[in-house]
Amino acid sequence: MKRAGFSTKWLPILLLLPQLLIIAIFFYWPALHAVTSSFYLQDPFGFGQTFVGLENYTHLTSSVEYLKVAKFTVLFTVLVTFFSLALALLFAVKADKVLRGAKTYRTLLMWVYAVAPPVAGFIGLLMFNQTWGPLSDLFKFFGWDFTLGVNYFDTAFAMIVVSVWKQVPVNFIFFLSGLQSIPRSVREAALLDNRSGTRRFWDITFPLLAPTGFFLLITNITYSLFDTFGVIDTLNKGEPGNNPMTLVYKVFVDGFRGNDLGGSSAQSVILMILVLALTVFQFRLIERRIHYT
Amino acid sequence: MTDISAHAHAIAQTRKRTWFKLETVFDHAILILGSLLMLLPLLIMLQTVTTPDLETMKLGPTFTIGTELDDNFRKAMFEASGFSGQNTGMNMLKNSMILGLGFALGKIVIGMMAAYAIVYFRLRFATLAFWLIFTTLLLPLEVRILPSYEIVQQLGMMNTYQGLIIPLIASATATFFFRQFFRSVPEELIEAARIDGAGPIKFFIDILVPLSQTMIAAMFIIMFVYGWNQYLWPTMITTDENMYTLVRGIKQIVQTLEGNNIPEFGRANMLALIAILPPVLVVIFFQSWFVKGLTESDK
Amino acid sequence: ETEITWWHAMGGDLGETVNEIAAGFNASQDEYKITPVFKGSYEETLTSGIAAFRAGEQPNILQVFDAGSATVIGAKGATVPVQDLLSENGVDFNIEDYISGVRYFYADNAGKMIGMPFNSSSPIMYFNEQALEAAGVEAPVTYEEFETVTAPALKAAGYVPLVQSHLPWEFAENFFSRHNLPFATNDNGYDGSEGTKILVNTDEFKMHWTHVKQWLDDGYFGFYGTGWNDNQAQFEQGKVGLWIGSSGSFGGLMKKDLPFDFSATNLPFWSSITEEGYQTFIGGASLFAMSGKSAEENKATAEFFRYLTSPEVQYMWHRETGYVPITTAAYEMAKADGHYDRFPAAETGIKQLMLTSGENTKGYRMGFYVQIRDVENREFSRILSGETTVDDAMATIEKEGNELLARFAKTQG
Amino acid sequence: MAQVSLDSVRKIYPNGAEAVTPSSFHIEDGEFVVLVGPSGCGKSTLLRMIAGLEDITEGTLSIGERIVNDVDPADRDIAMVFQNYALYPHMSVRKNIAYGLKNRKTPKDVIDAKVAEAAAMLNLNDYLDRKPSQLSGGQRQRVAMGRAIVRDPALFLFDEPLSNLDAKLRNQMRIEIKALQRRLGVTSIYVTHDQVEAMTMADRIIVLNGGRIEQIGTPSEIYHNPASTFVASFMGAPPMNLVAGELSEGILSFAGLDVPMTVDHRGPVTLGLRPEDLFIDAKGPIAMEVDLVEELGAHRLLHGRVEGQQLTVHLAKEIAAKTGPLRLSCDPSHLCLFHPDTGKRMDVRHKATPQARSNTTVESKA
Amino acid sequence: MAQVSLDSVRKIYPNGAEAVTPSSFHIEDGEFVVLVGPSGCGKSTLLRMIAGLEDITEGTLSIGERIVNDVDPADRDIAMVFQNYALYPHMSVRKNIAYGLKNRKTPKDVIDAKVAEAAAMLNLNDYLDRKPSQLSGGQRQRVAMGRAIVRDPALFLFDEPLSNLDAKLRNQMRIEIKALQRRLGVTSIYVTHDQVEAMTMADRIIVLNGGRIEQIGTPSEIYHNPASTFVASFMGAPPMNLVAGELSEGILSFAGLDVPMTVDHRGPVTLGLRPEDLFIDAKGPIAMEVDLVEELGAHRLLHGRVEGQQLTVHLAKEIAAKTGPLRLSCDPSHLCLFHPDTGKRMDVRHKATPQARSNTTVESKA
Ligand SMILES: Nc1ncnc2c1ncn2[C@@H]1O[C@H](COP(=O)(O)OP(=O)(O)OP(=O)(O)O)[C@@H](O)[C@H]1O
Ligand SMILES: Nc1ncnc2c1ncn2[C@@H]1O[C@H](COP(=O)(O)OP(=O)(O)OP(=O)(O)O)[C@@H](O)[C@H]1O
Ligand SMILES: O=P(O)(O)OC[C@H](O)CO
Ligand SMILES: [Mg+2]
Ligand SMILES: [Mg+2]
Repeated sequence: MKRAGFSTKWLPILLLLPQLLIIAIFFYWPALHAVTSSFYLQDPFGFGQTFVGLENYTHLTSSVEYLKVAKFTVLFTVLVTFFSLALALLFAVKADKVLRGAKTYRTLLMWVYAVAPPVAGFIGLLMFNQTWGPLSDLFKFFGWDFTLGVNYFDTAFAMIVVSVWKQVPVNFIFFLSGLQSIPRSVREAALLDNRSGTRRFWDITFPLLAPTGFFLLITNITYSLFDTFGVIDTLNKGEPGNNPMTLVYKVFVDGFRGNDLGGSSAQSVILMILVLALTVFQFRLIERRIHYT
Repeated sequence: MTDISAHAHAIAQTRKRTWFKLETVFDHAILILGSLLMLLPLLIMLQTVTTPDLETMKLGPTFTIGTELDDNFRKAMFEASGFSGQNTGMNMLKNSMILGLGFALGKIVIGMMAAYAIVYFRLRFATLAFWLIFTTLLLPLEVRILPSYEIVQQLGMMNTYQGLIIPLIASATATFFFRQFFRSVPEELIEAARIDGAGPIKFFIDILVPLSQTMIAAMFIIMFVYGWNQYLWPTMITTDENMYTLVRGIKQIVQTLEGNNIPEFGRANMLALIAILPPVLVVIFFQSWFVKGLTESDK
Repeated sequence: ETEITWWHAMGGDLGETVNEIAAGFNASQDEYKITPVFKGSYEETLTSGIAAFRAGEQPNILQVFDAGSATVIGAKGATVPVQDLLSENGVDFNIEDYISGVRYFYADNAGKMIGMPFNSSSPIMYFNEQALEAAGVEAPVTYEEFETVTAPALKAAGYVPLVQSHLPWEFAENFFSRHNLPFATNDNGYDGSEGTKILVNTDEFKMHWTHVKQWLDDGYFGFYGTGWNDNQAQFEQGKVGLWIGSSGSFGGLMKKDLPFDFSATNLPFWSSITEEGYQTFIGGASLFAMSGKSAEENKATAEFFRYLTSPEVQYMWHRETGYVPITTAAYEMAKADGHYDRFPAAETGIKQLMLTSGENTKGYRMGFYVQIRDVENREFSRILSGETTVDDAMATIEKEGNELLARFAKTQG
Repeated sequence: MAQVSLDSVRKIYPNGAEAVTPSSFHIEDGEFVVLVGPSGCGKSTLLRMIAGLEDITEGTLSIGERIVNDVDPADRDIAMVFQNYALYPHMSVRKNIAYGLKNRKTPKDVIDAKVAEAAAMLNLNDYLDRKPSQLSGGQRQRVAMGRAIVRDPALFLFDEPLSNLDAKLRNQMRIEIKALQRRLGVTSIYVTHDQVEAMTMADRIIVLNGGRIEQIGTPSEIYHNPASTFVASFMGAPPMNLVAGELSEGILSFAGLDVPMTVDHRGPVTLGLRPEDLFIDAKGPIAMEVDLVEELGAHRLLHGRVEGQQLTVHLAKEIAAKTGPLRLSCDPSHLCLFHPDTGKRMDVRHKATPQARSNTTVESKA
Repeated sequence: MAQVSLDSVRKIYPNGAEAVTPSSFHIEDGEFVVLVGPSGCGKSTLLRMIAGLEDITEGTLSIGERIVNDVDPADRDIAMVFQNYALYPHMSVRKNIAYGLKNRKTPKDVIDAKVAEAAAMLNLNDYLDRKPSQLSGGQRQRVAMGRAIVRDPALFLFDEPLSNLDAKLRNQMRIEIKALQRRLGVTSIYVTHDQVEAMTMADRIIVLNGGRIEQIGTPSEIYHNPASTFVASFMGAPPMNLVAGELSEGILSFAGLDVPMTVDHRGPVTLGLRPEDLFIDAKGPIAMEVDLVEELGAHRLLHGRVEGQQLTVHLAKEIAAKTGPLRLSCDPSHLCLFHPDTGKRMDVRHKATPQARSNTTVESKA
């Protein structure tokens, strides 16, 4: 609130109304609905239902398959986050350094941001096509018989590559502007203090990027968990089979393919709790002064 | 954010003035490699777009440029595959446009209004409103998609632009960004305006909105891209062919690759290219705004 | 003019043929107008239909595939049984007009037809004639023959001997029907969802899968993914000798101008299980008349069904797509027209559906079967990739399948 | 034009901080009053309460004859100039100046005339169509002034209007603002923490410390007769020397200095001595060890120690100086005495040359 | 410790801007040299070239005996204090100070000892484990100093190290830095645009203007014998009065003033007069109309006009003043004459009291 804020009574309410109305109808109601239906087993057409208490949840926790999906999700998240951040940081550091063509590099490295995840997945299908995908061919050349859609590992690999490809640009943009917001004089002070560029990077630049990095860490985790849906759906060609999938994708598969409303809702609720935990964690860490100023 | 070249420049000034330096060559090598990594798939798509489908089906991407470009373009843009004859590339382009623009505008207008109320008014329940609004940042649409879908159905908004757009607006990203931005607007401006006799509406229209121009532009770009790229939601909400968006159409593309006929790689890739092009152009041409919006509003 | 809508899952060329049928109906009279809408895959179409129903926005006609039939038929009141719809609206209906393999799959346990079979298919075995010639073999009738004769020869000739398109449909569901083995308790589930158990953990079935895995290891069998096109593409590229696919793919395949000649024959069976192969389940999907529509619209739907089941339309559909004609009259018309003289393979599907029937061949009715299929797909793939054994896989399918069945039973309460 | 009266005005922020203790003072019509004090002492809070930008927790505020506690800022007939100018960045200079008038539905031709007049007065004619971002700091400052004066307000409020300018410009604008206020005769309240501005611009200075008024008086009163060590050390650059002395039997002693004076106090005392009141005197009583000579062109500063206590001496430019030992003398009539514990000035009658002190009216009721 | 020599050092930025024209000067071992000049005149550029943070376009730079044009900044044996301190925000004070040593592979116990010594010297003992964000401006300033001094460099570079501090702290730190430099005896180059800092701290001042050296000299030379109107108006607050006068037949005339002097010039001339060189003299030749009296406690400033030209007079505090007419006199020996077109000082021999001028060596080769 601004110190000299207006004290008009009705106007702010009027201004807030559209937003509140929309989120009430399209956010809170559905979220609540998801919670309630997670306690039922329901005929998809709505003709019958049984209250089953926590059964939908216990069913999940005892499901080997669900745990496997959860494990994959964690692994996927870790790998996608790590590689998108690492590559983006590498590019950002280099782009920040070079004199010539910096703007061209920036453009070339960021345009992929605008590519929709399913389109990225579609591109992945081309690149990893079993018969003639240029990347599959490349792998075959090195003796790796890459079979997207058959081999669990290969499919996971493709999912990760495409997801990383799609995410590097955002991270790149953030890292680059993070680098550029490091006061020039601090870098120069380091230049006087230390001859080695590598050491300067690890001693000064990297720690100063930590706030950006932390913010991106959370963003990337969220991305890996949710926004890769389109990539995974496309690469799975709608038939998951024995291919890897993430938790969100399983919500979709069970709810939308399988019409298991209760089970899918229970999964949604679990995800909600996960995101909530992640957010609390984020706030906690922010409180712990990752920010220096 | 300062302009990159100028900045890089300033820092690079600190290097020795040698024309050929191994380190610099290495830096460029990495950047070129990265750029290629980003570009390669695009080039491959471009190649397939010019090549007859049968050839692609058998050989995959090659290094030759074929002659099918205009034919594939015609097919992708003007030929429909459905009964209604309405899901042409043109029509999907239109729908994507409406979704992108409508979403961006809706989000900005509603977000600005709400952020204005939260930042500039003494509201008793401001904190409550804040939390009500900002918890929506926590839960992506994906995890509450089923019930959301039902609501849209119950409200009879299936296959309408409202049904497509409004529920997507139900997360507070723009509100949050604008709140951050408004908070950074110097306190004195509202004070000067109040002393100058501007009421809340006048202040909003005369001062705050014009002041937010760059922020609005940045938000617009980000939201446009976000809206344009929506996939799962349009897939569920649009069942009329004349409501399909390009990205939703990708589903169709993949299915034609799965179907019984010769997979129309050319047409499919063309459509994918068309789906990529507008948001990519927006991002490239307005990159400074876009970057500003992304990096300044966040965190 | 009464307008009705029809949501379907027929993409590509199939969709175009659907459009032709609809256009034909609209042109044939001026009281009714039907609009077909492509809704994506079978699963997506069912889901949209369900969601739309819950919101009261359901189409008049919804195409539901075999695996979803338990869901839609289980929801009493969601649809108007076609048999009732037709009789109420003065369209003659006699279940005996329909060919035997088609009659009961979408019927209730009393034999009343609930869904109108539309695109009925059967898994058949396509073969690359050049390949067989090069290998010097005929298309096998039994899996034993395949294993001992055909496969080694094809392999030696440099071909992948066998691929298939849909493991659960071709190597599970129709395995049970082809061998007249029970697929589930409660009369394959027809007697109600309460207590129904899936019967995959059986010696015969495990035997089949032990062999399939062996074939894969021996290079007799190729597996390229669970996607519908993943394996077909290999056949189309001429790398494969035998391909078990849907008879409904025939029309499309004809249009592809493949670089080799192909034909088709029946789905093989194990002579160690049965002397002769029984008829297969119909695959594909059927059309359901959704409830909650006005009498005029129901009338329009009935009229459309009348048009759809007419021999001319059925023959056209059969000819263009390869899906079987559902009535004897249409079949006769195709024969009379010399269609099978021109394309002998086109008759394979229908003939297979009219083979000897048994107590286990009329169909199956399992709830949450889409998910059960996902489980099967997953476990079969894992057998093939060596991640699990046949025993474990079947035990898993049985366990998870039965859980799903039990959960489904509760949704009905 | 208007008088301003504060009667026990107090401010407690919602978080419980008492930014201004109940304070009362009266400002005459046309007077130029400067509020000074260190950062966080409540200057802005006080000013903003007068502007109506901050609620008044307790007490009454009147502008002219009217109690304005509940009057909207726009209706208080005030104009305000902010530290960072608070120009509307998207409006041209002309629009910035005109905006307040436009909102008051002033006829267009009147607005134009007033803007032209203000622009002429402030030398802004050539910049009327520029955006603030295209102006230099000083020009922006003038636009902010222009925005205030076109309104013909009854009261000008300034919140550190010069602190964003560089030293040179600050000197120049200081003179300009003062001249303008003289010319227009508008009652003005000016907040600064720069004591030079306070000294040179004010008719009266109000020194604030920790939300409380320390002293009110003319610049000369404040400079020469600070009410407390706080005021003494706040005003003047370099500030008054504050050293520990001793009072006994009517005699104040510090270093070699012994001054007879009448004070109601015995024992240790804080002695205040302006650097310019010390002078070199080879026979002077004070022995200083000079550490550093600062050459300032127009004068010199000597920094050093007297019996271990820091002392600064101001020398006119003519007088040469070097580091090392030095003897000093001072005019006892310019001495100030402060209570060593409270820091309050103690009334002194010099035995030799009794001085009449001006009354400093401190009305803060802490 | 080292001497620094610049020989025709020039800087052209890649965008073509010539920030520093070829400049030469020599700094003695242990000398404290201040670079002053208005914003954008090239002070930082010059300093940064010496630091090695900016390439030298032409010319040679030596530190000590060594030509360092191509030596890495870290190897030039310099330490630098930046305007915004440039502390490493993620390191504690201790680590900040130690960082430069650590990289030089100094043994741990030596580092500890040096840090402790610096901390003691700078009163930072209590803050060694804090992060910079937990320090006040003055404390941060000290840490920056500490970082520089632990390194025992041959050369200190300062780029406006005090400009982020408030006036009071600036005064205090100014004295501290100067004292420290005296103590350590390290050659220092100090950039500022504050002429008070330049005057008080420098052994020698280099005045820059538009990338060119205007004058090099001791503070007193610069103040009393500015080489140009630019220097005259830049140094001193208030600056030297510059008024138009007339030279004819060996007589300089301005207002009522007529001074006989020998100059190689006829016609109009710019006359420079320090405000403190003017004094009230009822019979003085100059008639001034005083517009404004600024009361500064230790002294007063009179602002007014003489024959339409602005003039400022500095009065000691004892002398009373008021607005209105006033007569002034001045000491002709303190007059400076500048060429009316080029602004360069003209050598003058006063007929009455001839003065020996110091040599100002301006070596900038424009
Ligand atoms: N909105 C607020 N809520 C709570 N406390 C506040 C608020 N605004 C100011 N304060 C506190 O009130 C006190 C006085 O603040 P004020 O801004 O009036 O100081 P100031 O004298 O203007 O200081 P400066 O010279 O730094 O501008 C400070 O302690 C400040 O922290
Ligand atoms: N990287 C650069 N590229 C081009 N021109 C530059 C660059 N850095 C500085 N300049 C220009 O060189 C001139 C001198 O700049 P410099 O920073 O040395 O000035 P300065 O005297 O330090 O000013 P200030 O007091 O504002 O710090 C200026 O005109 C400036 O615009
Ligand atoms: O491809 P279709 O239409 O023959 O259907 C095959 C299976 O029955 C789908 O469940
Ligand atoms: Mg303030
Ligand atoms: Mg500088």
